Amino acid sequence: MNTLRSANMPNSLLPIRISDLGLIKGDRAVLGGVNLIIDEPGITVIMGPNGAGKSLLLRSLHGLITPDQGFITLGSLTVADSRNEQAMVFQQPVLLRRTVLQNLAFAAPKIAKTNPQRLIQALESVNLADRAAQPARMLSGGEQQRLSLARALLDEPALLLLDEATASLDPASVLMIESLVKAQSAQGTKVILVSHDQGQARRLADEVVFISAGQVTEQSPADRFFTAPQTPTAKAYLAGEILL
Amino acid sequence: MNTLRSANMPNSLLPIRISDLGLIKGDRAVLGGVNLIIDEPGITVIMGPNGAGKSLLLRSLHGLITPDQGFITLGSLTVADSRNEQAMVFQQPVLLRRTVLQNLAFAAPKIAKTNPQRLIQALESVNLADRAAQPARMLSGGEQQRLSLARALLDEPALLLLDEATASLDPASVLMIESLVKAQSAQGTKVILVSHDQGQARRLADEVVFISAGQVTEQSPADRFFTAPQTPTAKAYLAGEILL
Amino acid sequence: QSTTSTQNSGLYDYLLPILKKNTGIQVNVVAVGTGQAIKNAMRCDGDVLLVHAKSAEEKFVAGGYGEYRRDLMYNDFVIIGPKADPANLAGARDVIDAFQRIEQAGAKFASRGDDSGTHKKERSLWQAAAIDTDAGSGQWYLETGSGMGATLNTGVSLSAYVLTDRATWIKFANKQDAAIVFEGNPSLFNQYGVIPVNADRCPNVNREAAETFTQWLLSETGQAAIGAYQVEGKPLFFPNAN
Amino acid sequence: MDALAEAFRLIITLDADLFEILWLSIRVSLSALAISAVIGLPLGTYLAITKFPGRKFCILLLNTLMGMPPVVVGLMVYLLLSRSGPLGWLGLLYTPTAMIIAQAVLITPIIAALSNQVIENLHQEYSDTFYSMGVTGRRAVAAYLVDARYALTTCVLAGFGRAIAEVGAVIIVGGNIDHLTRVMTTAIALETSKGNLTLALGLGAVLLALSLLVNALVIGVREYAAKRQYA
Amino acid sequence: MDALAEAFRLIITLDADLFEILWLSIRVSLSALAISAVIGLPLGTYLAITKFPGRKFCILLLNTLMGMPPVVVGLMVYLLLSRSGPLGWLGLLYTPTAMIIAQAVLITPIIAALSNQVIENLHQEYSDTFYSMGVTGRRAVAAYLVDARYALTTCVLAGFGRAIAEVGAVIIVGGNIDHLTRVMTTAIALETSKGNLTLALGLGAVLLALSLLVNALVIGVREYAAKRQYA
Ligand SMILES: Nc1ncnc2c1ncn2[C@@H]1O[C@H](COP(=O)(O)OP(=O)(O)OP(=O)(O)O)[C@@H](O)[C@H]1O
Ligand SMILES: Nc1ncnc2c1ncn2[C@@H]1O[C@H](COP(=O)(O)OP(=O)(O)OP(=O)(O)O)[C@@H](O)[C@H]1O
Ligand SMILES: [Mg+2]
Ligand SMILES: [Mg+2]
Repeated sequence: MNTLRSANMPNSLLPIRISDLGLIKGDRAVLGGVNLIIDEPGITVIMGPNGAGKSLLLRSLHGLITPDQGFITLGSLTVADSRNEQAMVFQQPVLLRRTVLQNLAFAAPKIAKTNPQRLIQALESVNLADRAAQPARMLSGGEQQRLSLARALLDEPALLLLDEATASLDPASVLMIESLVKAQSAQGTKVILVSHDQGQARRLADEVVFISAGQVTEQSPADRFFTAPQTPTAKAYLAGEILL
Repeated sequence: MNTLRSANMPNSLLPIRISDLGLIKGDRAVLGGVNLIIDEPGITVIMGPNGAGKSLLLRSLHGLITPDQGFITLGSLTVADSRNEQAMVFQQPVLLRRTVLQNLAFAAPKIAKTNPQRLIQALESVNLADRAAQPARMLSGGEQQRLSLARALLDEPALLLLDEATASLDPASVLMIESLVKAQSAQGTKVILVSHDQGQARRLADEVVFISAGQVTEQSPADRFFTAPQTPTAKAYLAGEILL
Repeated sequence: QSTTSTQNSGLYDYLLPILKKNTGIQVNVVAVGTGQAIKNAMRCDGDVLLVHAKSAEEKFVAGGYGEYRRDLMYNDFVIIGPKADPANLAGARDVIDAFQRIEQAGAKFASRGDDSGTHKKERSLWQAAAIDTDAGSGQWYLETGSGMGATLNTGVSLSAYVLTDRATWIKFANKQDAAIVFEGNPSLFNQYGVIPVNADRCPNVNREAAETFTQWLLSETGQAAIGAYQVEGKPLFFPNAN
Repeated sequence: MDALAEAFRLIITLDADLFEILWLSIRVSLSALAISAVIGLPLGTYLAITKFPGRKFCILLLNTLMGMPPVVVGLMVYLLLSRSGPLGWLGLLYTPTAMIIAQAVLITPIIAALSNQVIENLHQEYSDTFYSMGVTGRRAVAAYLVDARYALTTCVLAGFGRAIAEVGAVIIVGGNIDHLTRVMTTAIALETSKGNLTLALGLGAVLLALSLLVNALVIGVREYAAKRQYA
Repeated sequence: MDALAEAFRLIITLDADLFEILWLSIRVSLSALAISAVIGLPLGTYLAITKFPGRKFCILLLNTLMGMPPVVVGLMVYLLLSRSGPLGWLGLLYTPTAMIIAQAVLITPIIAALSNQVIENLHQEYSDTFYSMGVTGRRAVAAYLVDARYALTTCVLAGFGRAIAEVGAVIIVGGNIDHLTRVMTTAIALETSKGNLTLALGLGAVLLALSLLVNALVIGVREYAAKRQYA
């Protein structure tokens, strides 16, 4: 998977089938039988109120959560088998207690050996090159998010999961990351991205999936979602009205 | 300080004087002699690129960092003396390994004893009432941010420091929090808020302080800042251009 | 306070119930090396001292630490070693000769090296044999600095010779291929003494009980009881109260 | 292995002596543990979260005292309690109480040093928030102890292990007096000196079984609590 | 206190015997520590980060073995190495090697159990990220050991403390033979049995001074490294 993939090369992890995915925490059904099929390449943006279940859905796709019911297949693979093809950026980045550069090197030991130059480039791409030797945990919030993104992009994954990866970035960094993500998707990587930033969603989304209270309530092409959301909840969400 | 303060009651922590505040990390001057006077009540929004020094500045104000040079006074008080009058919401919320409600109770033991009802109200104000009995660390990212905000507001502080407190909130929650903050400031609490969200800044800011590379480059009334930023960096920042 | 060898011999387990029956006294045994026993008693920890190192005991009494000293009983030492008996102690004329044979044969000898009565005895024998053991310390002369039992464990597993009191040896369970190779020599007798700790120096000493216990040990009944104690059909202690 | 055979025969036949000894072992060690926990946990926590000159040195000292030889502890307590010692009038020497004291002295530094490490880690996470909330002193210590309770059990179990296994101190201050201060470890030592190695081993096995029980209880409770909390 | 006086007289007069004993103590304990660390740290880490049936039981077992009586360990190693034992032909009994083995057996569970706890805490933070990066097995263990190195030193020091202070095991497999296998703790026990309590205490003080030195070195290095890293 270190070979650059290209858009015309079909993505081995598509279509992504999520059937009747259910997850109970305590006495709440935090995911209540989610059914979702993602077969188009490009960028899918997941939106929905806090606590809707977006992160849990992403984590299930990544195999971090074993659901209480239902199952997921990616192309012909199970979640487990597709693990090495996936990369994920978490809502709260976790960096090792090492320098910025070592954090990258650790994530991709092969690259670190074969051509360390790639690592420097990766740092430049999120302009952290001048921080290479600094302890990663001393980075600012935004810098940490950028670093964990660079880490995720290192060995072009077939599926890239981003959980509010630009939440605390400055406008410039946001655009920078977005262009990186676009480029990656142009190379055939399927991107699923959780965001509350409607501007960002408009800029990136090919397709929008709306989740509320552990249910997928809408899956539409981006333009349609923003012009004519199908459900009142989605409408209210976009309008910024309180959802209970 | 549990007595409700009102706008006409002068805020004891004003004016806030920051003179020649300097902080060296490793070989970098992450704060390079910051001079800033905040004497107006209301809401001051601090903006600036990632790594500019916003969080460090807030942390110095809160007394979490002892600067290598310069000093800070709030009204007639030092940082240390004003500590009990301050409250801060961190960029990455830290919650105790307890239930949501216990987290509030721990933050304000007096209130928890005298009228526990207040705690429930606080939860409702960030609509987490139905999560009261859940382990706080199991909350979703946005829910955690809301809880830590409720915690900070519990005993009306004279100075409220918010570090990207709405970064990963859904639009509705953002508006909800903003109205809470407005209300608090209307009661005479001085609010200093770090945000990358220009919409939010426009909605809340009475005054904007722009920081870049450890320096305060501009301090203007909100309207002027957004219509006519004084520095090219600020202009570029608002336009979302890469700053190096 | 008592010395370990008597404890290991099981004498107390046999004696104390009888004592309790006769006098109603409950005795607590603290078994440590003679050296430690005496020092502890000097610190008033203990009411009656029962050890076997005559000179030290007399110093103890002379120093006013003890009321008086009485001979109580004796048992005898034996030399144990590998059945093969490389130094041929079996053919030794007397103890001196035996010790010399050990040294000449370059055989190993495990010494307690802990200032215990047994150790003092052994030291005196080496002196009599005019052998300087310090030179060989760590090579053939092994000072284990431990109690009789531990020293036997060491000696046996190193197939070294050991000077031990018969009681401990008979009761000792980890004999492996070791056996008594020299015994019965009168200079191997081992006199036990009993000393009530001086109650004037140590107000908290339980005088009556101490006295009763001592007197009982020295009495007909006590002496008889001691003499009657046998292990595997052999008497271990020979009462000789005077 | 006939050692176990013998040992378990003693158990099955409910050998009264054995149970007396077992019970004393557990009683002494648990009492010592209780004392040490009450002192050591707050102490270790305090040292982890409070900055003052000489703090590092105190921690260094605690770590060093983890290497305090039981015999030495025994001697010190002995000299303290011996009839001619300062506390001689208490007449505690050669009593279970003396053994408890000695073991408490022995394991308090262990519990303090280990908990200090655990809390220090948690402190890296909590310190800013606690500072901001003005949580200090007793409240902070208490909060840390509560929130780190799972990790702390291991520290406490380490202390228990040291106590229940220790012989050097208890034999000096207890005297290994039959029916009074004889515990499993001193009994094992005695059997060893008698050359009854297999029986000694058997008793060792019994002792291990005992502490297995204790550990199982503690860890069981911990697991159960953790489960219930994060269902 | 004349005990210290005596002890330090021995040092100042460079008493050869004392130094021989001190040196053997440190040699044996550090060797044992090295072995135990090499085994215990990865073991504890592995158990913290790998899910498999019986894992909890292994951890329970480790915690229990922290309470392994030194005498029992001594006996087991003794039976193993004794002439008639399976490894008798090695002729290791009553050699420093035997003491190293016994101490290693004694402290490996301690280091494993304590490091297990430390790593488990770090694992809560790292697990998701490592899973996502496909970091498992040896690489994961190594990474955890590196990132937790500061906290782990305390576990290792606890092991060292147990080793350097321990007497029950070394006296059985070493025999406390003068000029051959006598270490500080066995020497202390000997002086005690001779009734030279003050000298025994003095030696104890010397031993403590020694481990203070070791602890100071280790902690010093740790602090220095930490400082340099987060300047
Ligand atoms: N381990 C857990 N135990 C109990 N409840 C949980 C657990 N994990 C998540 N939840 C609950 O499940 C719900 C969905 O969580 P999730 O993190 O997916 O929300 P989200 O959609 O990502 O919200 P946000 O936009 O704030 O990140 C939340 O209400 C949360 O409280
Ligand atoms: N403890 C530290 N050691 C070294 N460098 C540090 C430390 N803390 C912060 N820095 C550096 O100081 C700079 C400013 O940090 P700060 O967190 O204030 O940035 P910020 O303005 O809050 O950025 P963001 O918008 O991403 O939160 C960053 O470049 C960061 O790398
Ligand atoms: Mg989320
Ligand atoms: Mg910041």
